[in-house]
Amino acid sequence: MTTHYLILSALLFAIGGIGVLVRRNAIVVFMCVELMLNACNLAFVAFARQHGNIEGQVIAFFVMIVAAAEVVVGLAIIVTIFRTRRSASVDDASLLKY
Amino acid sequence: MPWLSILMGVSVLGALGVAFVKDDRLAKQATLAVSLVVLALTVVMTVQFSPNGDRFQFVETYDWIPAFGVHYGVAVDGVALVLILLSAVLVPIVVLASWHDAEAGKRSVRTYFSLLLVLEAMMIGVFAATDIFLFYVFFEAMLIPMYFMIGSYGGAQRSYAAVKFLLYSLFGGLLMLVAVIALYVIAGKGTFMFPELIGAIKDPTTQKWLFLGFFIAFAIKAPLWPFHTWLPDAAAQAPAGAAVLLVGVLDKVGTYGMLRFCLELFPEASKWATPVVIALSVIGIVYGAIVAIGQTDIKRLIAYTSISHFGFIAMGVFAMTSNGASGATLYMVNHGFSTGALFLIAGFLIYRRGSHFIEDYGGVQKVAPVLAGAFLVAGLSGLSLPGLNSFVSEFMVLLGTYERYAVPAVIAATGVVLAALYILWMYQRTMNGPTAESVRSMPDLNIRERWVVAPLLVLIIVLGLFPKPLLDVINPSVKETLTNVSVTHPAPAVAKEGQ
Amino acid sequence: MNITAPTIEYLQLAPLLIVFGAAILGVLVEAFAPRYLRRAMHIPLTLLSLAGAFALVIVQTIKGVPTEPSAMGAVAVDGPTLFIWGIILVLAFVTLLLINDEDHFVPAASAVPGSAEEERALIEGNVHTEVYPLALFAIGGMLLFPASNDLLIMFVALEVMSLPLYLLCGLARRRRLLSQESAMKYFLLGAFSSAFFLYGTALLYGFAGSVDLAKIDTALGAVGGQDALLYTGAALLGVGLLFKIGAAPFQAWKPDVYQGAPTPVTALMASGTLVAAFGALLRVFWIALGNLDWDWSPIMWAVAILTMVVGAILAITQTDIKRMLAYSSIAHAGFLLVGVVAIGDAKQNSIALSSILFYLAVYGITSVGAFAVVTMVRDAGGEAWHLSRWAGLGKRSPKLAGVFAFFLLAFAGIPLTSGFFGKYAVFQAAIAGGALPLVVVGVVSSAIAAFFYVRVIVLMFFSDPAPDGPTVVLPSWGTAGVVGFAALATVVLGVFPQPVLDLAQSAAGSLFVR
Amino acid sequence: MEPAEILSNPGGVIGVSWLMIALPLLGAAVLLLGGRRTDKWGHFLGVLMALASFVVAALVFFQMLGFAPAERRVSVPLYAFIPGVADLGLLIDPLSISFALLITGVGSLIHIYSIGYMSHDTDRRRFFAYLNLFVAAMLLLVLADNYVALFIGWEGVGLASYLLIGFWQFKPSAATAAKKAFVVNRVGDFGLLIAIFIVFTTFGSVAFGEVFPKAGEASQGTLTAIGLLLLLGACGKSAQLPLQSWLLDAMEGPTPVSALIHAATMVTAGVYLVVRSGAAFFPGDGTASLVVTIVGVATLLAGAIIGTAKDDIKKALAGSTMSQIGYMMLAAGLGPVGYAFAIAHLITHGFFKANLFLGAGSVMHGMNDQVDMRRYGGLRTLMPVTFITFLVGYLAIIGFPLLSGYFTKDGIIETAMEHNAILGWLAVAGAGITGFYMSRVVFMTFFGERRWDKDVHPHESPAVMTWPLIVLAAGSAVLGAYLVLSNRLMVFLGPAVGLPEELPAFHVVSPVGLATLALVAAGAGYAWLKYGRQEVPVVAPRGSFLTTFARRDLYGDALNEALFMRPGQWLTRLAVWFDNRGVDGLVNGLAATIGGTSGRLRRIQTGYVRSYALSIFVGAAILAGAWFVVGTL
Repeated sequence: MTTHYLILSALLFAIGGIGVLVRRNAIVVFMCVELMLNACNLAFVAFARQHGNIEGQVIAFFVMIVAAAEVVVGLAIIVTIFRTRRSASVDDASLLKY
Repeated sequence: MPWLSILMGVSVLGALGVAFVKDDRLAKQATLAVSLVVLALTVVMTVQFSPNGDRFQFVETYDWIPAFGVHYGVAVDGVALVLILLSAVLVPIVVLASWHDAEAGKRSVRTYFSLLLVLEAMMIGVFAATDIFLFYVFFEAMLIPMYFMIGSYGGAQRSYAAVKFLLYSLFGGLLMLVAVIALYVIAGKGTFMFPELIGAIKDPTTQKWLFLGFFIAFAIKAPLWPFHTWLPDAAAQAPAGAAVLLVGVLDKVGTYGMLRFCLELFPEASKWATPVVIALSVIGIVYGAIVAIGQTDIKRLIAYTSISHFGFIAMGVFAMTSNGASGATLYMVNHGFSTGALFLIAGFLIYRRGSHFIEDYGGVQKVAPVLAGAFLVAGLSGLSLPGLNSFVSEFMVLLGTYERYAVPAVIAATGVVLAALYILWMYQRTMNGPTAESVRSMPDLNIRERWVVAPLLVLIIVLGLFPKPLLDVINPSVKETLTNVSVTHPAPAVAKEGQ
Repeated sequence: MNITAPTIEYLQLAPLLIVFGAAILGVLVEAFAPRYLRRAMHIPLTLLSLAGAFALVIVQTIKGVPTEPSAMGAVAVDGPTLFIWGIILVLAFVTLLLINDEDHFVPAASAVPGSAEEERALIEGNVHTEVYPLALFAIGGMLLFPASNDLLIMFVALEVMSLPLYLLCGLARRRRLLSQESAMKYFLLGAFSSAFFLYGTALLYGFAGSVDLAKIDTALGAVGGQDALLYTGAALLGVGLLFKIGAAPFQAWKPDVYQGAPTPVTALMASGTLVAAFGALLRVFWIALGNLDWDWSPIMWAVAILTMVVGAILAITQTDIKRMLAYSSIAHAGFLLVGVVAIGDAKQNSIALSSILFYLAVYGITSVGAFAVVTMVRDAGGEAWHLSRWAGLGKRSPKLAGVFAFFLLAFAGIPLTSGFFGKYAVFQAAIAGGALPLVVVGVVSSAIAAFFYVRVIVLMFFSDPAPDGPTVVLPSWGTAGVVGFAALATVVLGVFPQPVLDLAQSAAGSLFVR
Repeated sequence: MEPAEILSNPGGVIGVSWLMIALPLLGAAVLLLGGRRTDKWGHFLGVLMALASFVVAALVFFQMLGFAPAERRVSVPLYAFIPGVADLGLLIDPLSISFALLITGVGSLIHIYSIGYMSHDTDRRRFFAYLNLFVAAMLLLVLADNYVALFIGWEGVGLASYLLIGFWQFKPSAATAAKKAFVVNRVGDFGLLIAIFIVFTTFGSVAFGEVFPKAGEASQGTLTAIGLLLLLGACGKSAQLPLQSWLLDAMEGPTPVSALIHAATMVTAGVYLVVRSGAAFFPGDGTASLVVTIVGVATLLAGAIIGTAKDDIKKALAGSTMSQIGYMMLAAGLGPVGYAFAIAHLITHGFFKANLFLGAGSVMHGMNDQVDMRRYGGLRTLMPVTFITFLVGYLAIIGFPLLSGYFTKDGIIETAMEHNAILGWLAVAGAGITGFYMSRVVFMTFFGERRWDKDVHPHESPAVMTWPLIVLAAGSAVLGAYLVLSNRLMVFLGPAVGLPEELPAFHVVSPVGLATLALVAAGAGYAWLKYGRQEVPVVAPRGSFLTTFARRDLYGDALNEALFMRPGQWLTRLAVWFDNRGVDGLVNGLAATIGGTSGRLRRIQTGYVRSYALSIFVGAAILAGAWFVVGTL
């Protein structure tokens, strides 16, 4: 039973991960990360169900809060960069290398 | 009386003092004074040493880092004593010799001299350390002052030479570090004190690995063929004084380490490795001599002769006969004096003419007979002319080796012929023949320089005719070592009656 | 249903609470205090809170180390934690002295670089006094991270530590493009890796039915390996942690971020974050996955080797001083990992643990000192970042150059510097733990590493100064204090490491509580 | 009779016999350290020290004569040198004392002579310092009571010879000759060194007193090995084949040096070594001794042949020296009888060859240092004393009846003849050639018409130079008879080197002697035909292949060059190249490789955040995969 949820969450996680690798727009990349976090949540909830304790569900809430905080910080940074560079493409920001 | 600590303390305090003296001239004089005090103290200590007493004397042992079982343990046996004596004698001479060397590069004079004193403290410490960890600490820390002396005060290629010297030695040192730790862990005695670790490692395989760790470090330091290429660069680029301490003392730490640590801590492994080591030494002797013949740079030439000589020393150590080992130890001292004299006089020569290259000289003997004469005596000691110090040690080494390994000894003895070739040819090219235009106005040695050279030449001659005092100090310790290695001394084919 | 009120050991958690409290106060200051007062209020608040926290740590150490996890088993305030807290607080204190120093930070982060807006902000002399509360939050996170006894707290701590750092990275006054870029890179990659961490947590939770480290351990004992959830979970968890310490192959962010971030922040990351992350790493791998060491130690071997080699080799050809130091910190992370795998029986573990703790302490202090020196060597465009600009510094300002050279020698692990004993302790533990080959790789790579430290010394002392070489700014009392403190510590610990070693040993003696 | 055993120091003058060495050494030290300050009286000090040493030697000699023959071997220990290996000590016995007398006696004469000869040289003081140094070293060599001490003296004389050959070091030729002499000698010393090692490892000592009595107990192979290696040393010092090449170049040194070192004393050290070790390692039969005789004969012929073709008077004499030492070597290989004749010839040769060289020096002195005999001629009237004394020396060396050579050389020839006919006849042939080349020298120098340039004004040398000539000439004339008749020397040396069962009866006229005389006369006659009767061209004619062969020193140098010098230089260049490119190249190559790797690897850090993310992603995958692999193992 749980396995289906797990597979789904794994898929979501993978999609998110791949998204981070393939998408150029910083915002989208960041959303992919959020997707990964949500995949985690799904897993947590599913396991909570399986184990019959509520820890997992509690964790899910924590994760959401953290994710929200992350959004705040992330958007702040991305917006500043966008204002500076007039582009939100992560590939443009590649001065630091080698 | 804690002689050794006093010696080190005096030099360290001296170094600090000199570092803060504003006036350069005063700094020099202070350095000279301090080094002379150290020399005096060392002589007094040497007199108090009783050759046939306990092996280690003037023992001091305090806990340093109990967490690692590390002690501040210093003491000397005969071998260490003579080497400390060597350092203590050389430093004042070097100070006097490099009176003007530091000014050349418009660099801080007092730093140079305080580095010299720091180095002296470490040289004394490295020979005096009876705690292997302490030995290692000095072994590595010594590199730094020398590195700065070469790097800041050396010749054109100085930074290349300095880096090469530092990294090469550091690499060896780190390998040794692994062996040191492993020794501590495997021996499981919870201490680094050398006397307690003798015979602590039984298993032959372990011995072999640890031996390698130590030996490679020492072979690089000494340097043995084929780990030698840093030496010519370093010695040629270093200011003459630093070169003397580098070749005269620092490199001896390598051969000293072989005798003290490799042999006694890992006797089985040492015997196992002997064929290879002897082979390397013999190669080094002949190879170093041949390459020396082909050099065009005076200081590089001398450096290569030293490589040849270090071959002799290592051979003597690993011959594991009392003649070989005592000879090797004596060789360390003698080589310090003779090569020291060669480097210093070469330095004076270069200082006058401003060129390292042999072909820029010629006929110096006519204009500067004293310089030439001193150079000749030092050179003759370098080719180990009987009656001069090097002969005694070289003879003992060869004899001691022959007693066990005839063929290598015979091959090594050809080094005697080659030595005559490289020394005399260099002498002929620099000192003989029609006086070159460029040296026509070359002044002879001045008073200061004569004071630099005189003690060395005296030592060269006196130790050549009367080596017994040193040998009496050395022999008992060497015998001790060989007993710990448990080798049987080869008996003469026709036994002496009454024995 | 009735819920029993949780018991909270406030005294044990006091250092945490103080730092977080101060941080919140800082926020309030930002909110209500007039602009010209803020700095004046932040400085004492921040420094005092850190000092107070440190004092409390001392008190606890003297009072005796608690043997039970506190806060219902959420936070473990045990020997190692206290030691780590001590280190972090000291490092944080000195780093704040750097942060506190003038003009490291942008006057108006929101302003576009080179815009009129920024000009105005410059003229008005604005400063982002937010950096103080931000730093405090980060430090609080650092304190919690290694202390957290279950994976959830650890995750939260991780984020609390990271998020402020993301922002701080973007606040450099000069070379803002680089600064912002580094912020974004750090943020994206950090978030990415924490996602891995979280998924790993999830899987482990699925495996063990709990995120409590001790419970996971027991569950492991029951099953004894051979479980997909377990392996994947552990691996992903590891990714998150290894990322934070910057172990290969997860080191890519380090050079860029260290280079772009404002140097004081870099110092904070290089010291505090590393220490905290190692604390957490040890806790997870030694407690939660303690029974699994046969599985993970080979992997750690590989990671350690890779990290050391990559760090050492890549550093050789760096031309930016901060970037070079970043790679050196990667290499050092590798050396520390050597200690992590040096596990065995309890005694061996405590030896290894104490060696790591000692290493963290000495390395942290030295690197803060090094970065402090970097902040002082300036030319027209701010810090003289390019190594070639450092040529001949030894002539122009011998003292500073000498101190920096000394720090470099400490990094290289030359005897009579604290760095040597750090390396020595770890290597000894590793050999005792049977990781001899690892140590050999370690010494070889530290020989390679020595090259680039030495190269800087060559530049500073053996090569002649460039005509328009960088000037050394007269250090503020703060910076001067930091450099002096670091130098002193490096010397003293290089000659008499025993006291700190004793501390580390007594801290490690009881290992981690479960 | 076996050599007598060595007794302990009886005291008396013998007790202070070390003064023989110490005094000249002191002289040398004073003159070298004193520097220019001693220029004025330096040469006197030198002479004084040499004479003083001679006096001591004489006193020691007379004290020894007071003892019974069996008690004439005493050792005078000095001090401990290398504990357990060797102590410094002197062995005073008939052999060493006769050498000491020769060295100090002839040495003193040559010192005196040099006062005049070097009077124009600004460095005369240094010259005397070196001479004194030489005397001291040479005395240590012959007086040492063990091989190590002997070796010290052995290389000491090498040093002195180096310094004196290169005395005019500003002449490149001189400097080169000096270096060559030292290096070639070192080759010999190498042999001696190894011999000493074998001696020590075999007998556990290097002292003559301990080694010789036990020689019998060692295996034949060992003995032969020691013998041959000692011989190698002897060849180096005594310019025997194959190490002869340095001697002719050594004539670059001032003539007194050639007289003292390269004729009278040092070059005979090889003979001394063989005779000294004779009873133990060269018993007269056996391989070693055979080789010694062969070397001797070969050298005596080679030297003689070289002597025939040289126009440089000193080189002609040098060739003759080689040849004469060849005779001694030959004798030394013939056992007890041979030893005595070897030493006898050595002593007489010391006199007449020193006489000849100093004579040549006197001639050069009068001829502006001209050495080419083709530019001499008819000097007998202008330099009467030189001529007469030279003539005596000449007659002595060719073995004119009743003069020294007649007794000593013919003695050797007779002994060789009894020992082995071939050796004997070759020796006889050598005598014939000697007759030719010596006569050639005399004719070209003192007879015929005057061939020198206008600006040369030949004149007799001052008394300080002529008197030594006269003394030496006297010695050359009578000494041979004194030493050989009634086997005086043989008996005297008996305690030192042993005696044959029955002493050889010396008959003044013997078939071999007559044959020798005939050949010598023939040689002299041919020389007269060629150089006395018809006139001598000023420029040397091309001459036959044989002539060039002889002029080129039998291609000895060419051989060395082809065999050792060229390959040596080539090897050196190779080694240097290998050291820079090979060994050092490897080191730097390693460094370069690491640097290169770094340079390439850092490119991986592309700066694109997504590629970093990829690395993390892949890393995570690998980590998990690895974990599975390890976990399932």
